[in-house]
Amino acid sequence: MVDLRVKIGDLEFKNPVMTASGTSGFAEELTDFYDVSKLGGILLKGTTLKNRDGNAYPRMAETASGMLNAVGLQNKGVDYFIKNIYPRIENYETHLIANVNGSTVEEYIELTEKIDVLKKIAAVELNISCPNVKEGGMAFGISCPSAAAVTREVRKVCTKPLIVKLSPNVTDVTEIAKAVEAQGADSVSLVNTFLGMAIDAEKRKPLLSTITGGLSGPAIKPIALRMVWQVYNAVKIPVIGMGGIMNATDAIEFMLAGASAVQVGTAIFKDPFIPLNIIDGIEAYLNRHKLNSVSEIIGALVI
Amino acid sequence: MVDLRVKIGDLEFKNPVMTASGTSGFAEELTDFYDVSKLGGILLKGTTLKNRDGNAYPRMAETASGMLNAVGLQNKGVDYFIKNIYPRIENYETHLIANVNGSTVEEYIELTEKIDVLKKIAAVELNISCPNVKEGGMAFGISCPSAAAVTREVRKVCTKPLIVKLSPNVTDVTEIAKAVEAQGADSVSLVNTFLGMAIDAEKRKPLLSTITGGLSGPAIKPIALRMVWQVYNAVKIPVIGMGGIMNATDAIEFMLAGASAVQVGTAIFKDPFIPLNIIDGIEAYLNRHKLNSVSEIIGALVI
Amino acid sequence: MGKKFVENFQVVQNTPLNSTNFLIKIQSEKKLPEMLPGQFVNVEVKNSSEIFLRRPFSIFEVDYSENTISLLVKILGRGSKSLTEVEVGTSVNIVYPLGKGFTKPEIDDKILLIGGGSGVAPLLFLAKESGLTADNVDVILGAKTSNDHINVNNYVSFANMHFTTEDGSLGEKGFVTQHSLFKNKLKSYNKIYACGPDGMMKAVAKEAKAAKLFCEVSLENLMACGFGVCLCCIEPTSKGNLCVCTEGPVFNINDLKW
Amino acid sequence: MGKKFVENFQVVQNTPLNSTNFLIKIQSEKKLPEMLPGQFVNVEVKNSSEIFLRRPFSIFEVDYSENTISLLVKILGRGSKSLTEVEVGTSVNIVYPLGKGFTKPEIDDKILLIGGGSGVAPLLFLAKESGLTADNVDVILGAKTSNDHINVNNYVSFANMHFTTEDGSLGEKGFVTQHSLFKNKLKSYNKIYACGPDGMMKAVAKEAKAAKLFCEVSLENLMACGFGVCLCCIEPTSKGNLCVCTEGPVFNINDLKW
Ligand SMILES: Cc1cc2nc3c(=O)[nH]c(=O)nc-3n(C[C@H](O)[C@H](O)[C@H](O)COP(=O)(O)OP(=O)(O)OC[C@H]3O[C@@H](n4cnc5c(N)ncnc54)[C@H](O)[C@@H]3O)c2cc1C
Ligand SMILES: Cc1cc2nc3c(=O)[nH]c(=O)nc-3n(C[C@H](O)[C@H](O)[C@H](O)COP(=O)(O)OP(=O)(O)OC[C@H]3O[C@@H](n4cnc5c(N)ncnc54)[C@H](O)[C@@H]3O)c2cc1C
Ligand SMILES: Cc1cc2nc3c(=O)[nH]c(=O)nc-3n(C[C@H](O)[C@H](O)[C@H](O)COP(=O)(O)O)c2cc1C
Ligand SMILES: Cc1cc2nc3c(=O)[nH]c(=O)nc-3n(C[C@H](O)[C@H](O)[C@H](O)COP(=O)(O)O)c2cc1C
Ligand code: FES
Ligand code: FES
Repeated sequence: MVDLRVKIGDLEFKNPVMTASGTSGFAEELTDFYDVSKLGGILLKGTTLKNRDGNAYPRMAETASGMLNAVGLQNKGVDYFIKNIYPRIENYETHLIANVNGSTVEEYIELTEKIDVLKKIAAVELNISCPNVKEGGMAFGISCPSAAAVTREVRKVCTKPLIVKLSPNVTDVTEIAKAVEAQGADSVSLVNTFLGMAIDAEKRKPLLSTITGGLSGPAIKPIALRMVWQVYNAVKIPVIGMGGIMNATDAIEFMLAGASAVQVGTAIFKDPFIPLNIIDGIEAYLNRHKLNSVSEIIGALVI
Repeated sequence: MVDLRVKIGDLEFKNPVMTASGTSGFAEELTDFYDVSKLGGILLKGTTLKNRDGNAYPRMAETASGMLNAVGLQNKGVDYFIKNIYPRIENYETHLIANVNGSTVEEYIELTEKIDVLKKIAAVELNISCPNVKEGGMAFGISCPSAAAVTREVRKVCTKPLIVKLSPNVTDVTEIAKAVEAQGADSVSLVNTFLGMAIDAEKRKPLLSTITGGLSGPAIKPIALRMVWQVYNAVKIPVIGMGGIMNATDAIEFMLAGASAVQVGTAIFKDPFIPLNIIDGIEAYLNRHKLNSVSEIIGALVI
Repeated sequence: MGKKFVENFQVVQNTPLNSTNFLIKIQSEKKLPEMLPGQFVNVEVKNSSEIFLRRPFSIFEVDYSENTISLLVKILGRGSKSLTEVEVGTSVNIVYPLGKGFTKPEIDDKILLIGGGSGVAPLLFLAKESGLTADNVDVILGAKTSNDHINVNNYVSFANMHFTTEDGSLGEKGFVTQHSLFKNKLKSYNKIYACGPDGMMKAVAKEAKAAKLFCEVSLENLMACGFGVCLCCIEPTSKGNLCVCTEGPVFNINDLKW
Repeated sequence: MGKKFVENFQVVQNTPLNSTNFLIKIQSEKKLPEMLPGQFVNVEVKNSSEIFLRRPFSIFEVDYSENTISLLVKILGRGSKSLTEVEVGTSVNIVYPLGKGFTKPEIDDKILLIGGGSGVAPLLFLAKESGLTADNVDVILGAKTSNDHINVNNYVSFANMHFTTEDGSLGEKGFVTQHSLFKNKLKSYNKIYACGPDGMMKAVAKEAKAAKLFCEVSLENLMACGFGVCLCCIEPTSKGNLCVCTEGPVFNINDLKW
């Protein structure tokens, strides 16, 4: 029996495979398929202080080995979440992690305060990298001062492990990672989606209502992997890797590059069982390589 | 008969389809397949002042809908080019454009001076975005002051149209585009490759000798398209678009987004006839849409 | 939500019905769960380097004794094209059953089903499963020409079949909303069900609304996941933006912002 | 460089030779250009969402009267696997002919061909085309077990066939460089040709170099384009980094930095 447990700060995960925010709803939907207690963790859909309708339809365009989305953080707001959704999911036996979003630092703070008191929320993922909102979102995540500022303020009110989710739409992701580390982030997760665009050549119109959207899926994996490796070598806090992970080999590559855990996003749309298959695949890999613990492959890339 | 001619500065191209630098050698290789005079232009392989062996093998890794390369500007140096290659290709009836590279501003200047006197070189593409060299290359292209500085100095010695090739590995590509426009660039071409990485999970080693390399191919198209659209809206000089163009529809999308011309790169590895098929496909599109000139679709995206 | 599955089915039939429509029948090794007219499956398109996501198709027929599901696939783009090329004996992976079905008609209802394009599939399924006598079920199917209509002989015992074509080559000439039944007898029905191109459904909805009739439409919004996690397939409704894949694809027109 | 083509061929044969090797014969509608042993084709792998680039394969046999090219495809990864699943009657797109062939032996040469793995293909082609009497051509083929060897009965009239297996189940036990011919009679040959795994070729090259024999090897470096434009397939040589796809794949060992 190999040991699949990993730690992010003081928080122990039964295995390193989580589902990414915005790709697994509020966890309930996955229970139509399987018992979610097998997952290392579930990142809940991005939540905001107030109800958000999100962007207009169409919000999605398929691309080569990937997709663009422009959902724009549609959610009913944190109060609805606390009252209606949280009670239904709080007993799932896996780490539920909230994904918090704001247009101002104050919103981030107020939202985090409301989430922080929820006993069964294991950690907070601070999303400063959503490319699909007009205000806030990615704007915070693409400059060091603003990334540092929001992290510092949220850190003050957040007693749970604080994971800061980084944007890949930057010249040097390590600068941002170091900035949020310095403000007390317990971990960084990356990458969020890449700002992209798709056009209907016949109609001469953008395929997304918002013109641009966020690119995810296998297409972005090589860039995401490079960023995880760079960040792993730049910070001391644990890194959570994601971006195009479709199978156990992909997940292992991210862990070799330095990720202590991974998140699976777009792959879920293709097959919601992929996160479970990845857990099995990692176990098989460890057995094949005669390793006792998954922690042995974290950052184990031979240069 | 539709009019396929486009202009970059004062230079007129018979059609808007060129082959990208580093993906069509020094043009001779393509003549094994067809008459290159059908092409709008050919961007020659990146050239440096002195001979460069490039990086060690392996230099290539296939990725989802794309590939990573780490060639590292292998070439025999500009003097060899002028003496041995140029005489063989100077009579090709298409625009030959040199792709100039340096590790210092001085190198860029000296190289451009040597190229500038070659009668049959139609324009100079200043490559400040190569991710595969230790010194210079992308380092120039990811900060405004250095991009501006090298453009300013090269502009002084370059009497031909000067195209500056931009790196996509930046937070805001429009800032760089505006900086080089201000220094007298006649055009910007984008995108060069994205810095990426691939790992052999079984061997736990990077797949490229250089660890990281440049990602190209359809995987990057949505991001490249977005950047072309952003730059088109930010500068007045013509934009040359590229990144994952595989067919006429892709090329038309780039032109709708604002590109005055396109370059086809990695697609050539799949099929060297693709640039020609694209020219035919653009012509068919214009006929279908009852347009007389390809210039009518440049920036014609309906928002 | 109900239990959902991701499963490999075997292709047991792939028959062209006309130049663009194919009947694809797939078989499971397991006992099938109950499926309702209006529900759909999300099909993986293998063997194509261009397709990344699954493609949704309505359930057209279910044979619980044979454990088969039939789909009516119309070639629209690359994915549907590729799907119509699957060979008998190969496997196809689907996520199912997805979405909510049509409201089941009452025993004494008089219903009108209006379909066009790929919207035919869920409606014929509904006709078959409605449990009404044929006299109480009218179907109007619209298409460009007679060649674009599929053979519906198997359905004449469940419903009265009517046709429109734009060129008049089969049935009445014009759009479905120009059919004499629709124009003259609309109020004799108490439930209208429509599925097809957006424009057609909106035209139907307009008349049904004016006549204050119960009317459900089945939407075909672009989908990424098909089971409610991505929020890409939304439709603005009186209850806010709802996911077509879980809160639909069937909607009462009164809830839509049409 | 010579004229090159991008062309659709039709698959006329796809036969498993053993568990991992397939003989794939493809036919052109046009007259084939001349092709030499050691040259290769770059094959498009369709129907696989995971494969982006072409895959290079040596020319194994050419029938100019039938306009067919045969390839010997060993399943190594996803692309070669997918290729071995092509069906007769479907089309395969190739770029060809690529690279430079082996130096043609002189009429009085005594040659030794040493192959392992997928390296068998160009060598058997060379044996057939060498124009020498069978007595002047020795072939040593190496594999893990007898099951990994392919049937070479068609070649006995062109060459003397010898085998090694790691388990001794066919021919001599051990690696090709441990074969008695190689160990004891190496100097009786004046030209050595080798193709196979890197380690094998390096071992052959070492002995050939020590014996000061003419020796050519055919490299299988990773390729993106296959016709000299990408500079991905380079091999360090005494003339600098050379493209294996255009300056090779055949190299004289004296030019390599082995
Ligand atoms: C719930 C549901 C049930 C459906 N049932 C059926 C059915 O029973 N039979 C059937 O033939 N089709 C049905 N469809 C439509 C089917 O899913 C699309 O035709 C298919 O996804 C198109 O894929 P493609 O790869 O062929 O087209 P693409 O190449 O992806 O696209 C071709 C063109 O069609 C447009 N397009 C693609 N998908 C859709 C869509 N879902 N709605 C509107 N425009 C689209 C694209 O924007 C593009 O312009 C259903 C769709 C939904 C959502
Ligand atoms: C000039 C030339 C001639 C060749 N002739 C033949 C032939 O006649 N018959 C034959 O079976 N094969 C031949 N090969 C090898 C063949 O091209 C590879 O086996 C094939 O490309 C592997 O593709 P894949 O998708 O199956 O493997 P992948 O899934 O891409 O890779 C599987 C593993 O194999 C490695 N690999 C992939 N390609 C190569 C390569 N070219 N060299 C070394 N390692 C590689 C990968 O790094 C990976 O570890 C030749 C190669 C070259 C360059
Ligand atoms: C439809 C969709 C919605 C998303 N919503 C969110 C979100 O609400 N919050 C967030 O932090 N990331 C969101 N993401 C980003 C993913 O969590 C993930 O960072 C990204 O998709 C890259 O991983 P992948 O390639 O595995 O999908 C979303 C992604 C998609 C595709
Ligand atoms: C193998 C390879 C070599 C390249 N060499 C150069 C180069 O020498 N100079 C340069 O400016 N760009 C070079 N590029 C970048 C391409 O010109 C182009 O910007 C990039 O590949 C994106 O376009 P594509 O997706 O169509 O390939 C190279 C790309 C590849 C794949
Ligand atoms: S398609 Fe993902 S929520 Fe409906
Ligand atoms: S494979 Fe491109 S140069 Fe050899």
